[in-house]
Amino acid sequence: GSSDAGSNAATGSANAATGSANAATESASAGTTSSSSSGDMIKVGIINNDPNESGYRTANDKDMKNTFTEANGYEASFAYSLKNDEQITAAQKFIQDGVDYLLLSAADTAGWDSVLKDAQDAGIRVILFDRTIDADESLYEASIVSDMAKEGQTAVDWLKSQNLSEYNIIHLQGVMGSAAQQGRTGALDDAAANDGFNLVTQQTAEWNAEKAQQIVQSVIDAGTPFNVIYAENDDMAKGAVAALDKANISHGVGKDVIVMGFDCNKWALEELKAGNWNYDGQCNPFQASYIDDIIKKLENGETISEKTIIMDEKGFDATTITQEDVDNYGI
Amino acid sequence: MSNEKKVEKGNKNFLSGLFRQQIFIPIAALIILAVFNLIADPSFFKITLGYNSAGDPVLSGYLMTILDYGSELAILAIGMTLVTAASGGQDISVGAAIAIAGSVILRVLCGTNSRPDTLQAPIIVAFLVACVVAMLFGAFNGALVAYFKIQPMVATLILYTAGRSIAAWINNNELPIVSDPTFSYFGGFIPGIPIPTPFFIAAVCVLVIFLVLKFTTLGLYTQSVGINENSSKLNGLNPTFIKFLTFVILGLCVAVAALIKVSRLSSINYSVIAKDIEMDAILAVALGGNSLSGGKFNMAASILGAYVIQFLTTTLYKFDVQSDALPAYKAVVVILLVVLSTPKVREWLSAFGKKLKQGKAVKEVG
Amino acid sequence: MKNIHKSFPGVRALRGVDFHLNKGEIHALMGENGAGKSTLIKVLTGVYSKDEGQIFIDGNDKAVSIHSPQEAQKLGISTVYQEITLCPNLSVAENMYIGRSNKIYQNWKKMNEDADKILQNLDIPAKASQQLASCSIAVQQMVAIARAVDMDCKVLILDEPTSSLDEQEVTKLFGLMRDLKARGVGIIFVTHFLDQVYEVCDKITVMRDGSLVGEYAIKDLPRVQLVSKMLGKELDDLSDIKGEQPTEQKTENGEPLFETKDLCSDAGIKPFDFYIKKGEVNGFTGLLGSGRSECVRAIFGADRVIGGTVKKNGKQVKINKPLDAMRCGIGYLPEDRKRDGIVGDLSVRENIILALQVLRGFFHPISKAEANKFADEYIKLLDIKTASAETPIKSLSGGNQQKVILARWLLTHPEYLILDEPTRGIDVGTKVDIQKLVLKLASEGMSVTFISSETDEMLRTCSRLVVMRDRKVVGELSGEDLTQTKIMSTIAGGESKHE
Amino acid sequence: MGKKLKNMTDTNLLLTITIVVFFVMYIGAIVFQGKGFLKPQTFFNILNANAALIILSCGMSLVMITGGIDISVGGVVALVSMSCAVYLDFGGGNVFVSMLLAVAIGLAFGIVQGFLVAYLDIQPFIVTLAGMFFARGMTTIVNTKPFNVANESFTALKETRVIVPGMGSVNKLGNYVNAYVEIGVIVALLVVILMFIMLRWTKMGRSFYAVGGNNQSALMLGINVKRTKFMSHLLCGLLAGIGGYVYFLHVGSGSASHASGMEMNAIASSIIGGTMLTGGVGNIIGTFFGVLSLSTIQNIVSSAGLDQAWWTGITIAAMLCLFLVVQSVVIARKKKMLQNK
Ligand SMILES: Nc1ncnc2c1ncn2[C@@H]1O[C@H](COP(=O)(O)OP(=O)(O)OP(=O)(O)O)[C@@H](O)[C@H]1O
Ligand SMILES: Nc1ncnc2c1ncn2[C@@H]1O[C@H](COP(=O)(O)OP(=O)(O)OP(=O)(O)O)[C@@H](O)[C@H]1O
Ligand SMILES: [Mg+2]
Ligand SMILES: [Mg+2]
Repeated sequence: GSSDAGSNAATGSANAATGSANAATESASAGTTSSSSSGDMIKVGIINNDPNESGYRTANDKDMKNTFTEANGYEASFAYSLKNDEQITAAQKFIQDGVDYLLLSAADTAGWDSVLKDAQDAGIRVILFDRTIDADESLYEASIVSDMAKEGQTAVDWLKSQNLSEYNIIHLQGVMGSAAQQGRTGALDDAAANDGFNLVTQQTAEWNAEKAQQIVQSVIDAGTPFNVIYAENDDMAKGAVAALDKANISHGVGKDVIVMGFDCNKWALEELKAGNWNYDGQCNPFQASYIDDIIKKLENGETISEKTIIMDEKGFDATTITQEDVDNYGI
Repeated sequence: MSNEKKVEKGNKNFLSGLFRQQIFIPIAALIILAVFNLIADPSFFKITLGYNSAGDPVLSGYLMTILDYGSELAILAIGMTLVTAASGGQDISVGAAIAIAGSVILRVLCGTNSRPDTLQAPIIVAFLVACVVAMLFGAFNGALVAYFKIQPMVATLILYTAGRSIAAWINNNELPIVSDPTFSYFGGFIPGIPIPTPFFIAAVCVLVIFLVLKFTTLGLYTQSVGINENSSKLNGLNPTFIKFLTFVILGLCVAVAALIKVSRLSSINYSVIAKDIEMDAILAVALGGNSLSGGKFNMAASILGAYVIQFLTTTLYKFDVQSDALPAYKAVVVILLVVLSTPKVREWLSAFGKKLKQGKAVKEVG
Repeated sequence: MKNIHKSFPGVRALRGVDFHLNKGEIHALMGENGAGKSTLIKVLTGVYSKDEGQIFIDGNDKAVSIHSPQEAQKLGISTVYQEITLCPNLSVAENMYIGRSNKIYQNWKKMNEDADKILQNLDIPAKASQQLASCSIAVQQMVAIARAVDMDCKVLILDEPTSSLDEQEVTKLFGLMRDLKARGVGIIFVTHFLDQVYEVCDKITVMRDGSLVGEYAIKDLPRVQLVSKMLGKELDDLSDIKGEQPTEQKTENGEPLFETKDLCSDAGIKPFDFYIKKGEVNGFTGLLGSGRSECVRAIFGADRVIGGTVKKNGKQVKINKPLDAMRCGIGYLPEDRKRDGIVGDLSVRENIILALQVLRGFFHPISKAEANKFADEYIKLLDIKTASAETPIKSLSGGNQQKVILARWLLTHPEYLILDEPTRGIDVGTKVDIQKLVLKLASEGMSVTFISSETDEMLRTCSRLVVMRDRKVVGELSGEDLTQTKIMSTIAGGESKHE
Repeated sequence: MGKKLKNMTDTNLLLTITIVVFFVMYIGAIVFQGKGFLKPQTFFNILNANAALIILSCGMSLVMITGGIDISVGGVVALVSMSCAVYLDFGGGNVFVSMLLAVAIGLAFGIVQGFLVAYLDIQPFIVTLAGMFFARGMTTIVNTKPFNVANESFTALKETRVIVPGMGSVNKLGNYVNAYVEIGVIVALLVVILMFIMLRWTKMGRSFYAVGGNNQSALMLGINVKRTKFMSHLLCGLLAGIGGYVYFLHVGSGSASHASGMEMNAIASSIIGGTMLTGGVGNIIGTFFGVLSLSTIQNIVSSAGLDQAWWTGITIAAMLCLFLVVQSVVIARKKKMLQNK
């Protein structure tokens, strides 16, 4: 995966829209004893994806590291893997190690039930960040995620607002099945069905710039006309642009091809500002402070009012972006 | 008696000779793929001359794409062939090693700033440093294989596991980006030259290796060591060192491939750069008809094998095969090609060729 | 077997060969190297499929078809192939029993017990549970024989089983063969030792160049005729060589060319002293496993040298690895040709130039033209039977492979050539040729160390013999002392002339 | 000691090394890291998480003993779990039939690959590499999205836990929690035992060793080399199918990214367990400990509290390296001893 700051598209967004209907009345899973173990340090086990997969992930990991420090009263252990089964194994290990909280950004939405049940049995509280999972809500305390469907919708709405005479779109998808891919693809698929957008090609480049470059190259070689590149993350947009540059196809503000990406990497926003790209959708990786809040509340025996917290996110247009935006929102 | 001899000479006619030649396999594969494309859509072979964003002439078309994107694989196939020949095993760490070498290049170019306005060092310096580093890692693999006698696939599993982490470590997990346009020449075009640079780089590598094979005894030594280590030793060779050497050479190939890879996008993504390229490189060697258990090799066939793989990939992309389902189609084609090249089938083909020739000969006589 | 044909790419190995074997007879199959003996046997046992011809068994009219060694075994044909064909990673007992029974389960205890019994009966110094790889070649050969003999067979085929055995073991083997013969088993016996043929065989079939020359009863075919039938020409009698032995006069003069002092390698030999003069032919003798090979390997630097010095022309030289030795002008033909000699997949040409190439160095490859010239020259000189110089060496017959290796070393023009069992698996004609060659080389000033398990061969060629026992040099014989009995008594420890 | 070393077969020597290193490592982890390693459940979790890998590695060892390799097993696992998931969810299927489906898929791969390797004499690496590509590609063709299986009888089976008496521990809530293993572990242990017996006491098993040691010789010893190779691939495929189902049972979902790189883990485990890629040497018990060793390394690293992600990869690799070097040094020493008598 990559920039797929994934949340489960379907349920996540529904909850989000209504501002989290489940005013979760201190779910049973919160455990009976809220007294933290031994008082001084709170032990957290953090399971994340490998930070070198993308700029998004690097920022996310840094944020976690900066928050869960000893100075803040935490004793944190980290485990990284892009593979779901390795993550599950790590979770089992943390459970045996007896951490107080398990913070989890799952590689895959599926397959987590039994581990989380084990955690619950062992009195360990679970907080999901970045990606939701396909498991019963009672199994975790909270989930702090992005709303991918909304991100996609914002982007597609922006695209509609460009009022092009025709829409011939190269659609570069992320790893199939990831929450980010599902959310961002969903919005575009709808538009293709309802607004007559033409998808010249719809291919997964698996968050991988090299693959994106080859896919776009292939479309160029075939001579099929297109005027939009909708890439589900910045890396793939970059790969696409590299192919365009090679073939002398102009792109950016007022040029032949509109380039769209997601994640708001700093370098991507700079491209935006330079007018080489047209749109970048934000995907906010800074969840640590929210988690910190929740843990503090739980430690004080308070209840969590919203089980699902949706991150605040925007979309940027090349024509309106400012240097400030680049500095503030670039990751 | 003399009659018999004549018949035997007749057997060695050009056609059946070709069928028996190792290089027949990749050539046949190329021809089959080409014919398939020709029938399916002749525009596959169209090459057009255009101008790129900087206004320089550029050739484009599927064939150029194949030459362009097949380059890294061809370069790796060179080193992989030697490693296979001498050690009878394969290096599965080349993808990870490319990540390391690429990371080093960017580290040297960018220094500690991940988005420098100017390059911190000349590109050639960065490249040379990467060569040294990649060769060191090659040497590490080589040492495990040659001196500790660990089987190559397992020995390189170590770097395969660690490589991408090391790459991330080198740049402290930053994702540096080079904005200097000259850096993108290596993976793109040099202004004024309409043929993609990677192809030139690959061509230079191929030329170099052929010169090396011609003017040194590398070929004989690696094959000899790969076939019979004991006997090579008694003939004054140092099998350990030769195995070691092939891994170092592969390291050099890795550095070159890494330069092209990072130059294509002027940046790096540690976890996906050159992903699974090791499998394709090994496949290239095998499609070239080389035995993966070492010994005799045919360099030209391996290099052609690399382009066969790229040809196949490009063809599949052209037909809009979903890229995550692409491996399934690739598998089917590869198996067909390999089955076609088994001795049994080739024997049959060669018999066919003989008949053809004899038929001709009879006609001529008549 | 009737009218058997078999071709390999570029070679017609068998052309219409007929062969008859009766119950209870020992039938020798003779022919020079590359005559097609092994191929005939492999066709009979289903290793190769035949191009043409039929095989009949038990006097049945119906031809049987044999497609694999397994089927051959089922028909009661058990075989010991020329190169040892056992699995080194299995235990001795397993090697004896695997592939024979149809039972699904393997009863280890019983198998080991049975195997131990057989090993004991045959006096083979190995344990049933031992890994085969840890046995010496001779023992491995005996195990292969034990396996074949133990099978309840109608036909037993032995393809040069004696080439790596010493006399005692050969005697044991002959005893066995006679027993089996008495039980009505038909035995095909391939060997290059004429003595052995005349000792045990009833009939001889001679082959030449892939075709049948004829089948003869043993008494109708005296030795000299046999040889001429094999070679297709009259051979100057063996005794000729002895007559023209020119070595004596040369060895008298001069300093030693090479000289070792307290040389000792990590292969386990005791430190030894040794010298050789220019133009001298000497040899190491001793029983199997007495360390002859280890001695010469130490001189050549093939094993790690852990002590002692080597002097060339009185000046000390350092020999740590074979290349050092080669640079000093030493050549070494190893005893285990399959393991240490040939580079199987490479062509005959490449095998011939290999050592010279290494000497010339990494940056001076021998051009193709030059290599071809060398190859052709030596193929002619040594009369190597090969389809072409391009043929991979592994498809040559054993004896011809040996010649290629010899060519390899002759090409480097060594001052000192070490030949460890150069005549193993070589036909009589070639053996004589090689012995002559050795003497010729010596007369041209080359020093040669000649090791052979056949004492008379050594006596014929060497002017001085170093005797070894238990990995120690125990004596040295020359001149008048060079007789069978003297050698035997020295080996036995009668009179040690150790300096 | 020295004499013992010399008399051991390579197979037994490597086995001993693996077992010794495993225990040293595990006890070291208990002593120096404490924490979870003190609880038996940690060990059972290693088993639970690796039941599938154990089964796959057994199959891998079989092929490796005959001198081959099979890198399709990871792909087969993904394909099996995806197919079974789709069948159970959309087909409204029956758990028993899903098991048959898994076995059938595994067998199909085994048979086709075995045929190509044994009877057409194509290099196993290529055949099974294509097999891997095919399985991975097919998985996404079957279904691209990962999803949990909701089928009730399947979930019931998945949740079934076999309690290990007397090994439980008290958790932080003060409750006694029983130690348990999943059903997959039982299957895995059965497979280990069966394969061990097969290799050691059956004709077929011994033929595997013979063919791996020297297939030319094996042929002349009257072994049907082709059939033996075919059987090894067939069994490996079958075990990949079973392993795939056990994996599926463990995670309860289908996904194209399942078991990615698992073939490498299987190969690594086999080798750590003393199986040689060159064939003829290997042991299933060793493979079993190989899997345990590999995952213990991973466990130690994951709870060592490394602060940077890259250390994970680097540390695992370093430990792997150490392991292999120890193995190689001991083998070299043995060879030396053999030479010196
Ligand atoms: N596999 C093979 N491929 C090609 N040629 C072969 C093969 N095996 C044998 N030959 C050729 O067939 C001929 C007969 O060889 P064969 O091994 O039967 O001889 P032989 O009589 O056993 O000789 P020797 O006494 O040296 O063992 C030789 O010329 C050899 O080169
Ligand atoms: N006592 C022994 N125990 C185990 N192995 C032995 C013993 N003696 C010798 N060997 C092994 O047997 C092999 C034969 O030894 P070596 O080559 O020195 O004998 P040789 O005198 O040259 O006899 P030949 O050349 O006829 O085999 C060697 O590999 C050696 O390691
Ligand atoms: Mg023979
Ligand atoms: Mg010897």
